Amino acid sequence: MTLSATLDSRSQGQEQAPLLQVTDLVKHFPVGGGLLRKESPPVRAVDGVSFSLGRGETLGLVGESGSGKSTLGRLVLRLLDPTAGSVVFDGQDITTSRQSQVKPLRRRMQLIFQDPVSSFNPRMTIEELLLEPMVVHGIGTPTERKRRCVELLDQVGLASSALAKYPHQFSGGQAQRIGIARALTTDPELLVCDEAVSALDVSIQAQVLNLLKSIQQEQGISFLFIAHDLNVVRYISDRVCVMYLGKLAEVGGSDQIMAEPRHPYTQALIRSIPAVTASSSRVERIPLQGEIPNPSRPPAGCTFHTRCPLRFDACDQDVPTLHERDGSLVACHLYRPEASA
Amino acid sequence: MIGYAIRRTLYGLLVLFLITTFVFVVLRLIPGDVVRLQLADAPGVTQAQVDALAAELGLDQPVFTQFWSFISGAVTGDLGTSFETRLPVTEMIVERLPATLELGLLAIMFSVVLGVPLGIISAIRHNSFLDQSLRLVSVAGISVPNFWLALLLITYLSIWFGWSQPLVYAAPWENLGTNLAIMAIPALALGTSAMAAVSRMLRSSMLEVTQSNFVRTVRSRGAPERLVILKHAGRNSILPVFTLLGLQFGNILGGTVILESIFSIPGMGSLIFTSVQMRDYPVVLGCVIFYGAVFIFVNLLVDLVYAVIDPRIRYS
Amino acid sequence: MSIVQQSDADQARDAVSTDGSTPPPVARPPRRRALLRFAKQQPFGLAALILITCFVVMAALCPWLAPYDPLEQHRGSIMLPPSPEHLMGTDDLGRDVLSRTLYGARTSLLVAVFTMMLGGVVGILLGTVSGYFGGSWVDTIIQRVMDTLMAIPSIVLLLFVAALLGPSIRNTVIALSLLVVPQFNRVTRGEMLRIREETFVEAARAIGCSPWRILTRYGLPNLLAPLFVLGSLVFAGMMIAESALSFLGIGTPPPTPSWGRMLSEGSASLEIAPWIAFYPGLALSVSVLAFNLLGDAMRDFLDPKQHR
Amino acid sequence: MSTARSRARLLIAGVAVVATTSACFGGAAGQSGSDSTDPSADQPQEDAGDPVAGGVLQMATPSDARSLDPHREASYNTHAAIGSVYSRLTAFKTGEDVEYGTTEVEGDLAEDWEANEDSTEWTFHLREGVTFHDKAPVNGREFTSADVLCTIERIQTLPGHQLGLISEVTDIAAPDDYTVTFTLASPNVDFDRVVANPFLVILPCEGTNEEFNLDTEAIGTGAFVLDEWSRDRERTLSANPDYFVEDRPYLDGYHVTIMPDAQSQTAALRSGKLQLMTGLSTDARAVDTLLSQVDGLRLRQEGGSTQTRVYLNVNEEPFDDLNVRRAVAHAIDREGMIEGLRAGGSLSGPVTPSFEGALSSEEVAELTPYDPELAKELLAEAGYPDGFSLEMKVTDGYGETVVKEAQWVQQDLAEVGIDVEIKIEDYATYYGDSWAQQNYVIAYGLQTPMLSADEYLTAEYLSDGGRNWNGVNDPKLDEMIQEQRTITDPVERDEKLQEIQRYIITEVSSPLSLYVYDGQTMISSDVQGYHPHPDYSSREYMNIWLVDGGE
Amino acid sequence: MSHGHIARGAAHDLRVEGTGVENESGRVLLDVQDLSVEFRTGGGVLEALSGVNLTVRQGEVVAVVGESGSGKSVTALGVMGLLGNGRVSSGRIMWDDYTDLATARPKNFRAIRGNDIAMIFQDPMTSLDPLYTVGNQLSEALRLHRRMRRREARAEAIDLLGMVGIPDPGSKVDAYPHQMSGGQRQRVMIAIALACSPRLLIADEPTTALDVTVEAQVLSLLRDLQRDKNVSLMLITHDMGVVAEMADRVVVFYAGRVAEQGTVDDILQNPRHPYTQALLRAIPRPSTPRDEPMPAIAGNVPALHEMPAGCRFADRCPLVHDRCVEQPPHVAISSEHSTACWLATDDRSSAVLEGSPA
Repeated sequence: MTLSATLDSRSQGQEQAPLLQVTDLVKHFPVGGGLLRKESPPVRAVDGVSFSLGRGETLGLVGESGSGKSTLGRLVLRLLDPTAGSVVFDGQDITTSRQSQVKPLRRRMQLIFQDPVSSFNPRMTIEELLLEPMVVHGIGTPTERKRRCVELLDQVGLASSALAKYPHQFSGGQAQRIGIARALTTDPELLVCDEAVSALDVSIQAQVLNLLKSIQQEQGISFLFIAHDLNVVRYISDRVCVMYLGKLAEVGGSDQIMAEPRHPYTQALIRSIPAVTASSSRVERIPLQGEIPNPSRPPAGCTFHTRCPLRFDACDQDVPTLHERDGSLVACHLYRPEASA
Repeated sequence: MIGYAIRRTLYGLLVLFLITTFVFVVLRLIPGDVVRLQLADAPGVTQAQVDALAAELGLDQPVFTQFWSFISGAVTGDLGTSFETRLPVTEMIVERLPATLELGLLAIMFSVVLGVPLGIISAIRHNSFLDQSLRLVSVAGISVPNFWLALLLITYLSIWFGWSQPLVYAAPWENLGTNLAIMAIPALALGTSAMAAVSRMLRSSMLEVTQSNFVRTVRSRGAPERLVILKHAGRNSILPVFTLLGLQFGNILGGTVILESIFSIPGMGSLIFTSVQMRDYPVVLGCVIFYGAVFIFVNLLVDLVYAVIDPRIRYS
Repeated sequence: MSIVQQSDADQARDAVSTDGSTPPPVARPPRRRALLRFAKQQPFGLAALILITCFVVMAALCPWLAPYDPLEQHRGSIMLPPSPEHLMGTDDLGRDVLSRTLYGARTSLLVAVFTMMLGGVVGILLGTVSGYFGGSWVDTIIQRVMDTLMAIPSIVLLLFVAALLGPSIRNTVIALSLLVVPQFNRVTRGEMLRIREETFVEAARAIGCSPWRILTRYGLPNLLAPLFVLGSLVFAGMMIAESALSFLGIGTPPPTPSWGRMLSEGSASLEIAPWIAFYPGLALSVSVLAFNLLGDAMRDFLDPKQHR
Repeated sequence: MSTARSRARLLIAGVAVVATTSACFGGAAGQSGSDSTDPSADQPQEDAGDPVAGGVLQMATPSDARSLDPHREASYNTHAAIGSVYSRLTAFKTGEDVEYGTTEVEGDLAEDWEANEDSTEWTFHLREGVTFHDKAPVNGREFTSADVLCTIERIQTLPGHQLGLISEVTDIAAPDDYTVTFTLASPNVDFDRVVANPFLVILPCEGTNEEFNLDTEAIGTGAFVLDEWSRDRERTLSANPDYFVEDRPYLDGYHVTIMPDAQSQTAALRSGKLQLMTGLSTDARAVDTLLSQVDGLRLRQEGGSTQTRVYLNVNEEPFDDLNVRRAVAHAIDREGMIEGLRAGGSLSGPVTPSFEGALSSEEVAELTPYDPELAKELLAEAGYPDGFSLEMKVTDGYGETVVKEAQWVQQDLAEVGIDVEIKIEDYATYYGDSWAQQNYVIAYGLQTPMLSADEYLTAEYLSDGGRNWNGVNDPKLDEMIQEQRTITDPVERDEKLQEIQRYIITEVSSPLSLYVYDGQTMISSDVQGYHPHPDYSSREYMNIWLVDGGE
Repeated sequence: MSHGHIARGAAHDLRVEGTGVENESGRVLLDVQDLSVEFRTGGGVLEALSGVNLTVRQGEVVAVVGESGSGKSVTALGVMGLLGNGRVSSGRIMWDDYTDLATARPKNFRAIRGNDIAMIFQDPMTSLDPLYTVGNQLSEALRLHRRMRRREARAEAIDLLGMVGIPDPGSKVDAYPHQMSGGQRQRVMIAIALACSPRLLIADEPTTALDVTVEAQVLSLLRDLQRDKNVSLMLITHDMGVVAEMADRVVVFYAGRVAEQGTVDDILQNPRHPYTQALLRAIPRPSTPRDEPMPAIAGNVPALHEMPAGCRFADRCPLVHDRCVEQPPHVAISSEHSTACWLATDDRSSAVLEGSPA
C-alpha cells in the first residue's frame, strides 16, 4: 500500500475522491514584529501535515494543547491562510482562492466551537443566529427560513420557544445543541468540531455525541473531530490522527490506535487517561515527563525526543517521517523500514 | 526593557515632530499679523519699516524654510527667539518651567494622596453608604469647572477669612512656605478632577482585582485583609491608575494655562496664553513642543514604571 | 482644566458589555425591563436620568418657561438681587438671570450634543478603521495622529481653533470635537481589537459573513454599550469644556446665554452680585454631575463583574 | 492708557496695554475732567500728620513690561516700570496742592532752563552732583550732559513715538558737562513740556552703548533703584540713597506684584496684603462694596482719557450715508452706559474732553442727544425704515467691560431697527486684520489717548491720516485740519479745533466717540502722599509715605 | 443506632457512629453538617447548596464529584470562608471538632485557613498574583503562618519547589508566574498550599485546565505528597477517572445536594443512586461500543432558580416514581455508603446486605 493510499479514507472505498485532501500544510505565526521591533522566530503551529477525509467519514484529531490541532481545523476551513501546502475541498484548491471564491464553499463546511455561548453574538436572539447563515448565503424565502429554524431546533432537541431567547439564557449543553443547529442550517458536507464536547459535563457530553452521530448518519456529513479526550475521539471517529508540535505522530483506525498504539507519544497519551476502575485494580501510572515544548523553538530531530522514554541516538538528529506499520502510519524512528527489517 | 524604552522614545519623537508640524501650520494660518501688532505703538510706520521688522523676525522667508530652520534649531535645543521679548525661547521656557512643573506635580500629588485612599475605601466598602457618598463627592469633584472653583476660593477665602495668597511667587527653593501658600489653592483646584478620576478608576479596578482568582488564592492562604488589599489587590489595581495619571498629566498641564493666569504664577501656562494672543509664534511653538515633550515623557515614564511593576510587560 | 476625563475612556472600555465567557448564574429577564432594573439597581443613575430629563425639557421649552427675553436688557434694573419679579435676579446688563439660565441649558446641551455627534462620529469611524486594521500602517498613522492631538494640551488646542476660526457656537463645536475624537477613537479601537478576537466573530467568518456584515452586525452593536458610557462621561466633560472656553471668551459669543459665558460675566461681580454666576454655575455643575452619575451608573450596570 | 482691567482676564490685559498707541500723555495734556474726581475720596487724610520715612509699599499691576527699554517699548507698562528709576530733564508737577494732570513742569535733571526769543533754541542747566545708581557697569558715576546727548542721539536712530516728539530738534549740543542746548526747526514755546514726556527719560551712555541690556536692566538717576525684576512676577525697588531731591523718597522701597487676575488683586487688597491698587475700571457697585469691606480704604478716581468708540466704515454700505451714521449716534444711550457699566466718565467728542481745544462733555451731549425716535427718522430718510442687519466686530482683548458695552450698544441699535450680531475677535485679529485693515463695517472698541487735539485730528480724520481706518475722506475737513495747524494764537486755534470737532460730529460722524471713563485707584489707610500724574510715570512715588513708616 | 435510620441528618449520624471506628478510619478533621449556602444576586436569593453533609478524616482522600453547578466548589469555598457575596444560611462546618468555621471570627479563621486547611484552585494561570515572583508568594504563606524570616522563608520556598518537582528550584524561585507553564504553576500552587503543612488540602479541579499528560504528573504528585505527609485531601472533580485513581471515599453531588456517598468501590462498583449509575454509564471508555449510542442522561441539570421541590434528579431519572415529588432522605446502605433516593429506602434490607462494609 502506498503512503497516500493509507492516508486516504478507507471506509468509503478507494475509487471515490475524498471530500477533503490536505497536503503538506504549514502554518507559521509571526511573533512580535512591527515598525521598530525585532521579529522572533515564528510559532510553527502546523508544520507539514497531510491527510484526507472521505465523505461521511469522521477523522479524529487529538493532541495536547499547543499541538496545533485547532489551527489545523481553521486552516481546513480557510479561516486562516496557510503558509504553505494545500487544502483541496471537493476537488477545489481553497488555499489560494480569494475570499470571494471561498464564500460559496462556506455553506458546505461549518465549524462547531468548544464554547458555544461565546461563539454567538450576545446581542442576537437564537432566531437571528439561526437565520444568519441562510441570510448570508441567500438561502430560501423568509418564511422558509423561519420554518427551517424550527425544524433545526427540533432536530437538535429544543423547543421552538427557544427562538426568542438570547444565548446566555441556555445551559452549556443546550447552547451546544444550538451551535450544532446553526452549523446545520446550510446543509454542510463538512463539519469541523473543535473540542465541541470538551467543556460539557459527562451526561451532556454523551447526549451531544449521540446527536452528532445521528446527524452524520442521517446526512452523510464528514466530521473533522478535534478533541483531547482519546476515549471520546475513539468513540466517534473512524480514524484518528495524533498530533504533536504541529506534526502528525500517528494515524490509524480508531480502535486500532487505542488497542495497539505504536508511537511512544500515543502510548503515553493513552496511559495518561485515568481509568474508571475499582480500587483493587488501580495501577500506579508512570506519567510522561515534561511538558510540550515551545512551538516557536521546537526540538531538533524528532520533536518528541525530549520527553520520549524510548529515545535513542537518531531521535535528536533526524526528523522522522510517517511510515506505514501494520495498517497505521507512524512517525517514529523505532518503526523505520530499515529498523523493522 | 531597554529596547522597549528606545522604541517608545522613537515613537515619542515622531509624535513630537507631528505636534511641531501641526502647531507650525496652525500658527501660520491664524489671522492676526504679528508685524503689524508689534508696530501698533508706532504710528506712521513706513512699509520699509514693516519689511525690516518682518525680515528681522524671519517672517519674510517661505514657510517651509522657516519650518526647516526651526526644526534644525530645535534638534540642537534652540527653539528660536521670542518676537516679543527677543529672548531665546529655550531660556524663557527654562525660567517658566519650574513653576508649572511644580504646580502639575502638586496637583498630581494631591489627586493621588486623596484619590487613592478614597478609591480603596470605596472599593472595600463596596455599595455601602460610605461608598455611595464618596462616589458622589468624587463625581461632584469632576463636575465643578476648576477655574470656577479657583475663583470661588479666591473670593470667598478673602471675604470670609481675610486670607489671600502671598503676593509674590517664590520658587520652592527660595521660600518653601510662600511657595506652598501660593500653590496650594491652584493645585487643589487643578487636582480635584484628577483626584476624582483617580478614586473612580481605583475603585473600579480594585473591585475587579478583588474578585480575581489570585486574590482568592491569597485569601485562602489566610492572609489578613490588610495584606490582601495593600500588597496584592493594591499593586494590581494601581496599574491602570498609573496610566490614568499619565493622561491626566496632560489635562493638568492644560489646566495650568488658566490657573496660572488667575493665580499670578509665572509658569509656562500663562506664557502660552499671552504668546498665542500676541502671535509670538516661536514661544507658542516652543511651549507646545515642550508641553508635548513633557506629556510624552511622563507617559513614557508611566509605561516604564508599569513595566517595572508588571513583570509581564518587562519581558514582552 | 480637565476638559475630558481620560479615565472615562478607560473605564468605559472596562465596561465590557456582555462578557460571553462568564454567563450570569440566572437567566436575565427580558430586555424591555432593563430600564426598570436599572432604576432599581442604580438609584443615583435614576436620579441622574431624571435630572437630565429636566434639563432637556428646560432646553426644549425655554421659550415658554422663561419669564423674559434672555437678551433683553432691563436698563432700570441692573444687578438686582433675586425678587419675585426676577426670581434669580438680574445681571450687569439688567438681563433676567432665570431666563438666561434656562436658555443657557439650550446652548450648553446643544454644544455638547453637536460635539458628540461630530467628534463621536469621526472618532468612532477612525477607531473602527484603526481597530479593524489593528497593527497595520493605517492603524499606526491614525494612532500617531491621535497621540498628537492628545499630547497638545487641550486648552491650547482650543485656543488655536478659537484664534483660527473665531468664537462662535459652530467653532466651539469644532474645537471641542478635536478633544472628543481621540477619546472615542481610543475606546472604539480597543473594543474593536477585543471584538475582533471574539469567538463569535470567527464564527461569523466561518458562516461566510462579509467584513462589512461583521462590522455592522457584530462590531458596532457590541461597541454600543461602552460607547454609550463614554458618551455620557464625555458629554459631561464637554459641558465643562464649553464653559471654560466661554469663560476665556473664546466660546459662545455674547449675547447668547451659555452657562460658561454667564459664569465668566458673573465672576467679576462675585462679591456684589453672586446670583449672576451662582445659578448658571449651579445648573452647570448639577447637569455635569448628572451626566457623570449616569455614565457611572451605566458602567456599573453594564459591567457583569459588578453584580455577580 | 487702556482699558483692560476688568477681570479679563488674564493676560489679555497685557495685550490691551501694548495695543495702546502712544500710551502717554504728552506735554499738551490738559485739565482733568472736572466731573470725574470724587472730591471726598481724594481728600488727604486729616490726621495723617507729617510725612515719615521708611517702609516698603506693596502694590500690584495686572501686567508686566515686555521690555524696560523706554525707546523700544511704548507701552504703559514699560513707562510705569521705569518711571521712578530714570529721570527726565523736566517733569510734570505733582503733589497735594497741584491740580491733577497739570501741564506745569518743574526741573528734574535740569535745575533751570531758558529759551531764546523765538523759542527755537532751548538751553537746559543740569543739576550738578547727580549720580547714577550704583550698579555695574555705571557704578554710581556722575551724570553729565554727555548722557543727555547719548540719549537723544539714540532716540534719533530708533523708530517710535519718542522720535516724533523730538522731530523738530535739528541740533543738540553740550557746551559743558552741565549744559545742554537744543536747536529746533520751528518755534516751540512748550519745549520744556516736551522734554517732560516720560518717553524722554535720560539713559546713561553705558546703556545706549549697549554695555548693559536696556531690555532687562534699568540704571538711572531716579528716586528708586530697580533691585530686581523678574518678568511677570515682580519688581523690587529700593530707595536711592543718593537721590538728588532732598529727603526723598520717603519709602525704603516699593514692590510691584504682577497680578493678572482682578479677583486675586481684590482678594489681596481685602486681606491687607496690597496697599495700592491702580488702574481699576470696575463697576461703581464693586468699588462701593470693597470700600465698605476694608477699613480705611480710600478711592481715588481720576478722569480718564481712553475713548470708547463705535467705528463705522464710511466706505461700506450702509454707513456711506451720513444719516445712517447720525442715526447710530443718536440711538446710543451714552449716559446710560456710563451709569450702568462704568464707575464714572464723561461724554467725549473726537478729542478727549480733558485736552486743550477739546469740546466739553456738555456740548457733545447737546450735539448728539440720545434720541431713538430721531434715529429712526434718520434711518427712514436714508432708505432704511425697517433697519438692517450687520455684524459688529468687537475684541475681548480690551476686557469684559468692552464686550458688555458692545452688548449695550447692540440693544440700543436694535431698538431703532439696526440688528447687529456681535462677532468677537481676539485682539490680534481685531487689530491686525479687521480694524487697521478697514476690514469691518461696524466695530466697537477703544481708542487710547493721543497727545493732543491736533494729533487726533491729523491721525484719524485727514484723508491720508496714519490711523484713518474709517475711510473718512472729506476735502473740506482736510482743509480745516491743515488750516488749524497754521494758527499760532492759542485761543483762536482752540476755537478752530472745536469748530472742526463740531463739524466731525455732525457732518462726518465716524468714528463715533462715545465717552471717556474714569480710572480708580484703591489706597489703603496707611498710604499717604500719593499724587499721581496721568503721564503714567512713577516719579511721584518719591512722595508716597506710610503712616508710622510702615510699622 | 440502626443502619437504616432515615433522617435529613443521616450522614451526621453516620459520623457519630463513625467516631466509634476512629481507630480504623482515622480522626474526623472536617465535618460539614447540613450546610446550606445562598447567594444574593440581582435576581434574588439563590440557594446554591442545601443540606449538605460530608466528613473528611485524617489522612484520607475524599473525592467530591458532580457536574458543573452541582455545588461542589461552593462547598469547598464555604469551608474556606471564601464565598464572596454568598453566605452560609444554615448548618455547621466543624473543624477538628471544636471550631465552627461557618461562624468563626475572621481572625480565628485566618489562623486555620492557609495553616490547617489549604486550597488549590482550578485555574493555575490566574490563581497566582502576576506581579510577584513565585518565591515571594511562597514565602508570604511561610512568613504569615510560620513566622519565618525572609531568608529562612526563601530557603524553605526553594525546598518546597524542589519537593513539587520544579526543575532548578534555586532559579525558578525568582521567576514570575507568566514565565512558567500551566503544569509548573499548578505545582507552585501545590507548593504554596503545602507550605504550612496543612492537615487538610482542598483541591478544586486541580487538573481540569491541564493536558492529560500533565494531569497525570500532577495527580501523581498530589498522591505522593498526600501519602508522605499524611494530609487529608478533599479532591473536587468531575472526572470519574480521577476519582477512581485517587479517592478513598466519594461524595456525589447533584444540583446542590449530596446524591450519594461511600467508599470509592461502593460508588464505582455498587452505585445506588440512579444518577450515579447513569453518570458512570455515560463516561466514554475504551470499551464503549462505537456503533451504539452513548447511554446518555436525558435532560439538563435544573437551574438554581427553578429547582424542583422533591428529588432534584426526578426530571431526568429513568426510575422516577410518585414519591419523587418529595425530597428523598439519606439512606444508609452501610456504615460508609448512603444515598438520597426513595428506591434505596424501599430496598433497605437488600441495601444493608449488599452494602455491608468489606
